[in-house]
Amino acid sequence: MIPAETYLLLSAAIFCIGLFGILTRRNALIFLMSVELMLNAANINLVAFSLQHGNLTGQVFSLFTMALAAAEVAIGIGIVLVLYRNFTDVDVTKATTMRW
Amino acid sequence: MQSAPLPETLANLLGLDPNSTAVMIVLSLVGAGLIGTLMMTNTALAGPWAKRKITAAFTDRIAVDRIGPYGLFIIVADAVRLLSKELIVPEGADRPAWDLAPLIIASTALLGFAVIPMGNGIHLADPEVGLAYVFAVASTTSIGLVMAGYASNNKYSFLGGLRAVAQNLAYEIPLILTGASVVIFAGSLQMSEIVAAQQQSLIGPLPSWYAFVNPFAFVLFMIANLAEVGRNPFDIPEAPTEIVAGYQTEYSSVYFVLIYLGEFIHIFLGGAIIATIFLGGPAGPVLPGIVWFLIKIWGVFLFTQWARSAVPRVRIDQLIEIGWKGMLVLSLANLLLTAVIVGVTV
Amino acid sequence: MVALPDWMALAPALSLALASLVLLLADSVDPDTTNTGLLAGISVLGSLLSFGFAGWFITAGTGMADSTGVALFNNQLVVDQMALFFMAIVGSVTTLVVLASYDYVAEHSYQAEFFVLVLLSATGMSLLSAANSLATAFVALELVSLPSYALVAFLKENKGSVEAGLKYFLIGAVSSAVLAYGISLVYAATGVLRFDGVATAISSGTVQTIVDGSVQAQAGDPAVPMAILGVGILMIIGGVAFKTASVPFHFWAPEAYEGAPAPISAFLSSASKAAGFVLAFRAFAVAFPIGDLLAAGGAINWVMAFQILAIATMFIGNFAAATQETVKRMLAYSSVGHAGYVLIGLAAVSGSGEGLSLSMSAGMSHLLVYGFMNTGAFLFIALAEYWGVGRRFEDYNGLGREAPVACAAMTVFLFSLAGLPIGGGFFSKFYLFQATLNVSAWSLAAALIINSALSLFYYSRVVKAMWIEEPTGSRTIESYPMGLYTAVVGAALVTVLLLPGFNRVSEIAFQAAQLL
Amino acid sequence: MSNPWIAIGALAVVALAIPLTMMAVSSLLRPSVPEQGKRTTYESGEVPTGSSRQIKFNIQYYMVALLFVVFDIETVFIFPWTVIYSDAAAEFGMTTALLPMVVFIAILAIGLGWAWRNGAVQWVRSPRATKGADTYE
Amino acid sequence: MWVAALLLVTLLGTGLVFLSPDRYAGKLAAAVSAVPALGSIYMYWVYLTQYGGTGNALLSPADIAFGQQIPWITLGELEVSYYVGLDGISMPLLALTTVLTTLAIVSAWTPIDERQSQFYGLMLFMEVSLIGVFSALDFFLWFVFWEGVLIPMYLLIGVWGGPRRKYAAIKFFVYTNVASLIMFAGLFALVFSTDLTSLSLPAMAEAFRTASGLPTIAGVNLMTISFILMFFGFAVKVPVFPLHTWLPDAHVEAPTPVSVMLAGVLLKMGTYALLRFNFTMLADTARQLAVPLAIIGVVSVIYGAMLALAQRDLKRIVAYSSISSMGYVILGLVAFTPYGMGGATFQMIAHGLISGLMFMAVGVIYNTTHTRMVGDMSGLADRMPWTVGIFVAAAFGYMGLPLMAGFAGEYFIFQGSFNAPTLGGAAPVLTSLAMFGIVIVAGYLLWAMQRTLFGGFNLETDYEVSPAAFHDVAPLAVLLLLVIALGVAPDLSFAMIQDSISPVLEIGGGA
Repeated sequence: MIPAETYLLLSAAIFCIGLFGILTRRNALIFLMSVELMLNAANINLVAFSLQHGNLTGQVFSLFTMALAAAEVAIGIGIVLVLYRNFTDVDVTKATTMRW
Repeated sequence: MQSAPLPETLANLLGLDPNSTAVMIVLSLVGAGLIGTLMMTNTALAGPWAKRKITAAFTDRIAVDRIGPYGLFIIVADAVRLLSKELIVPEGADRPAWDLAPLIIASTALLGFAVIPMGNGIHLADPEVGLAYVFAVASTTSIGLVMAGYASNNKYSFLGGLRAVAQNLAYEIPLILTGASVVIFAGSLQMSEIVAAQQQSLIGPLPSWYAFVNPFAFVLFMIANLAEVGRNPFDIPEAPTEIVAGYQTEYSSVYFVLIYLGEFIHIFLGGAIIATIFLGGPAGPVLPGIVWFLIKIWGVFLFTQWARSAVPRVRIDQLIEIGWKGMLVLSLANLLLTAVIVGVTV
Repeated sequence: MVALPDWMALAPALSLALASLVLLLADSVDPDTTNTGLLAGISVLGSLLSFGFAGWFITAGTGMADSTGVALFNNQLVVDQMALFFMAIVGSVTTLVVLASYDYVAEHSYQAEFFVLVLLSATGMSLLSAANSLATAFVALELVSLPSYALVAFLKENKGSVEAGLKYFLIGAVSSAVLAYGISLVYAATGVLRFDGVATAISSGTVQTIVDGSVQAQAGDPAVPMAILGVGILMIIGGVAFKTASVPFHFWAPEAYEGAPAPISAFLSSASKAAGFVLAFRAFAVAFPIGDLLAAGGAINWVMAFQILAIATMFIGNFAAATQETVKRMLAYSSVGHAGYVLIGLAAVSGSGEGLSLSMSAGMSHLLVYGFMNTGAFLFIALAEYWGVGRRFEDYNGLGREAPVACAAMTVFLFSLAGLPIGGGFFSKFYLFQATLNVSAWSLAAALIINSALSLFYYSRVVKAMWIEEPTGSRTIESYPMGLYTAVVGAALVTVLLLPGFNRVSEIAFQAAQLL
Repeated sequence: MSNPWIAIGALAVVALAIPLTMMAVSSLLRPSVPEQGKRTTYESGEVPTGSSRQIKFNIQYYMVALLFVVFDIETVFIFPWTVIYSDAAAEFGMTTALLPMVVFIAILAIGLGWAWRNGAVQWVRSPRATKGADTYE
Repeated sequence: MWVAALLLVTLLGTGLVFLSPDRYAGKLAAAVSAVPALGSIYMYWVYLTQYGGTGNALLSPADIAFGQQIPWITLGELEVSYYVGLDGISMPLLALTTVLTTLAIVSAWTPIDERQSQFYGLMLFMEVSLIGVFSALDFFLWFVFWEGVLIPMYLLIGVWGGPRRKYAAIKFFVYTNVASLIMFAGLFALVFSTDLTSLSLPAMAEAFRTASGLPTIAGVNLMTISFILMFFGFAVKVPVFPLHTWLPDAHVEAPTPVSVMLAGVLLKMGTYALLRFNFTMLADTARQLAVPLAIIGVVSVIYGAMLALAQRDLKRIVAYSSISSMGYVILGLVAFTPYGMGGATFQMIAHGLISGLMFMAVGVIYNTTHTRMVGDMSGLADRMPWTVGIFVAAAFGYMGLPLMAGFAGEYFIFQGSFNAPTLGGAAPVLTSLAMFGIVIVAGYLLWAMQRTLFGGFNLETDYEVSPAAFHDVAPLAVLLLLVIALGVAPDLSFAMIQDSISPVLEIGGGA
């Protein structure tokens, strides 16, 4: 069996890629994709350790994570759409009617 | 009927150790090559030749007959012709996506056959989640379609891609839900289990194929499958008379071949799924399993060709409304109905 | 004691869910309906039912097999006093919000959707109160979050609303990803997601598994990797910090609260925050008991982490609030500050037992009182928006002359938020203060006092504007919307009554925390 | 039983190899005669106007996609249930096994009904589309 | 029960007045506030006749008059209850509050002409809180009322005040709230280090007195630190130098009836709290710190008087002289002698009555002349003889004319502090210095009266300056009568005050 550390490294790498995308990209859609990456990193952990620990908890939870990720994207795209309608751009830094 | 997967059979045949990973990798490649060849042969037969002949027969024409017996060598001619054509990349194409799309369309369809039991031990792999896998792989094709449509930078292509996605989305869920209703009977997602479960006798000599046990689901699945593979009455993504050829308008040469072949492999994949989960897989009297399997998938192919010639194309609004308001509701009803039937009988 | 089936213990959540489904059905029957009364009526009924059930269960103990609560779905959900306490908060806040929304959405389209989303989010909050596993908690948390993203961006023609929705969503999505990753790490380390299982794994130091609903040691007794667990806990803290609008994930709060429709700001800043805290309370008290964690060589001392977060949140929230120009934004930042106060509930934990229950019940009590006063304050903003009063402090000048009742209610909210003994806010803050002194956390106590003093300064700016300043320009208030007025006055009444009645709240909270 | 995914991976290799081989063969065979006119996109012989990336398409595509995401994910939860259903029904009785799924599907159905009535799956809806104006579906 | 009845009646009256139309609000409020006033006078009489000789509410809880205790809240281990009761110290203050409120409300009929129902409602709300402050025997209850006074006061100054009312209101609010917090912190440092489980004032007094082994911070005992923090917190309310700067602003800007309440009752909250908390609960510490505290008191006396001397605004003069008068109270308190402490308490009552009287008189004059500047008017005696007569009498009371309450109060204080054991050798010096304050007061009051009231009338107005209305003058007369009554027969309250003070002196080790 492949050692658990490998999965951890893989998922950590994916998580960091996602995080990097979030921190550097300004396009809302790429941002969404990055979030998906991060969620999938979590899924990798869950599934890998589900196998490692020999119980199904992780796998089942990863199904829920996927479902929620999908719902999140659905909402997210909706918001991006109204963002585009209001600001004619999907750059997340363009919407600045309020100050931080 | 249930037999070991193909690589293992090969290992036993050759006297190699089936527990060695290296051996299995090599033998798997061999088995995969076998299955790939088999399916490509089928497709080559169907695409340039059978399709023409069948359509011609429906419309009372002759079609190809010049080269070889029944014009069979047109396959070779077409292959050479298409492969040696110039590849024209449209202006403003999104290059990586444009190149990847044909690859995806062709290979994902082929990949689905990994878990299909074809009889006589020709069954490459038998994972526990076989049915889920095959649905997953089959629906990946639409990514290729939308990539092709978007990357071409052609308005027809773009619309074709959009339509393809909308159509696949609308019929994917009824397809899967109907497939799930079969799982309720079989109690497993493993393809070999599903096939095995269909071997008992239903009434007399009639086997308990799920097409007989649950004809309602079978009909629904057939319709949804038509939409999935984009054949009439659900061929609006291509709709040559409206948007020329949809997502493949700008493709030429080998890329066109790949898309074209991919579609046919996809039709066969749909046939294979139907055969496996509704028609008892490779089961059948007298003839060997592989033959029965081929008969069944060609039967489904014939059905699509018949529909293509006989049924008019639906409009996009009809397509969506049939999918979401008709098929989805019916398939949900079918799922619950199946569950009740199974629940009462157990 | 009436014996009800076990699943009825979830009645507070179920009635909210049912109401949302009924609303969907109603909207399906007549999609173009503008019958706000019917829609709001269904919502109010559902949320009132939810509140009623929660209150009934708390007082009568109906359906409670014993004092530890009802475990459902293989212990994935536990309806105990704590869950019911928060369900009551959610129910009451939701009632106020939907009542107030009656007037607010009357002129908008997609009214049914508005109410459905509010109720679905409330359902999530209610479920979150009962979640006894990281899995159910995550699912419930998302059920809270997803509708609220849409609600914040509800005014889709309004740039501010859309921008707020976007920012809320972006930060929310990231933090839920962080939370999910944290959960996956905890699972990787302990082999379970259920809170009691995680606790067992930590205390025994070996990976656990769940067989037939009971926690057992994993075959071969592999050890829990504490470093992975520590990182997981840290990430869960991050997820909680987002939901509760605490530092460092608080950036969304002022934007979202300012841009969102005011009833939604009220909803998010009160109920949603309470939901985040119930997760934190339960997870950290049950799943990661600090004593065992440190004894097992845990890599992270979350009490310390929460102390830092609490102090930072209090100061950042209150100081930012003091510099604001608009009332809504001031309230938004002040609600960040209040998150800091409630964090004391986790920061002033000493070991387990009495110290834990004291600090947690202090946090819970503050949340309940805060639920009314803060909701009321935001609903007053909704009223002001309804009248077309501007956003800035100056725009509120002289409002007390035209709407004395509402302004009196607002005065009650603001002074109670500041901690003056005019409402329950005084006692709940004092309770927190007591909790800090109980563990001799002088820095927390000092931060609490300094920030309370500071908050009085900026809250009184509004009071000053409403009552003391002369009205500038001409402003006529044409109507006095019934729903909004009922909600605002009701919230004010409860806030005041919580001063003499605080004992009941703190008792229930204390019991609930003790039962954890 | 050996790991079935080795075989599936092998087929993936083959499934990629076949098209790639064809591409390679083709690239050896085919001529290349670049010419500006060839590369313009095909619009039934008209000179193409604008870019296809800028066209605004019907919002309905988006609505359908959203609906799909939701329903497709729900099938994830239906599949495990279908697998265990017959065993569960035999062991615990039909009601116990079926009721949760009935509730689940009922909620889905309410959602679908709502989407249906609110026109999410109604194709021609925007006034521009019904007027036959310059829009692409 | 009596106290609860007072609170409830007044609270109900508050609601009633808030909702009443503006035209009737004033009369209604006067009627409502007459109820607690009469009630407290009755209670006073009952106390005089039945409870004579009872002890201190904090030190001998068994002797509490009109006591009532109901459990209220349990916070962890802390028990909070609704606990009220009166003794010889709080009884006169309670009567002072209710009577003065009624009179202030009547005196507001003329000057207050907008948002009347809100004004009178707030006045009554303030009365509720004040009754509570003087009768509560549980810390939390007391604190609720203590803070409850702030809000109506803040609004009363802010809404109905003079031109700089916003500034004055905010300043008042900030000063007193910061002070409350500081006091709160100081008190709770002690509460939590003595493991108190009940926050009733008697229990606190007991616990603080017997507390031992308290931690020290930077070498200073926690008891001392808490004392200083609490003194600071209460001293702002009193106010003493140098924490007094909010007072002149508040007084000048507040409408007259509010000034009456502010000077007459609110300032007494500070000294009352000092007496209850610092000088009863922490008596030992108070004795140790007696000299610096006395110096603060004396400086307040002199400084207030000097500032008063420099003012030209009548209201400002009275305001600054209040600082001076409250300085005497501090001096009396630190003396820890029967006359010192008793006199200080008596002075609270006396000053409450006299300063109320003064402010009211100034208010009546202002209502008529629309100016308060000493230089702007003269010869008012011709035009409004009654008002001026009372004003002169009040001023003489302020200066300490014998047979007036002011004289009694100051005399007691000086007698008590002249050889106060706590002050040691400094006692005569400090007392003499404080006495000098009286001279200054006499100086500026005489000067002001001479300029304002006598001589030829020269105020130029476009209307006839006429005698004030009956309902303007009547409260003045009532107050003057009370001042004289207390001056002639100080034992009306001094006896009960001394009864309640003596236990404090005992535990403080005094005579």
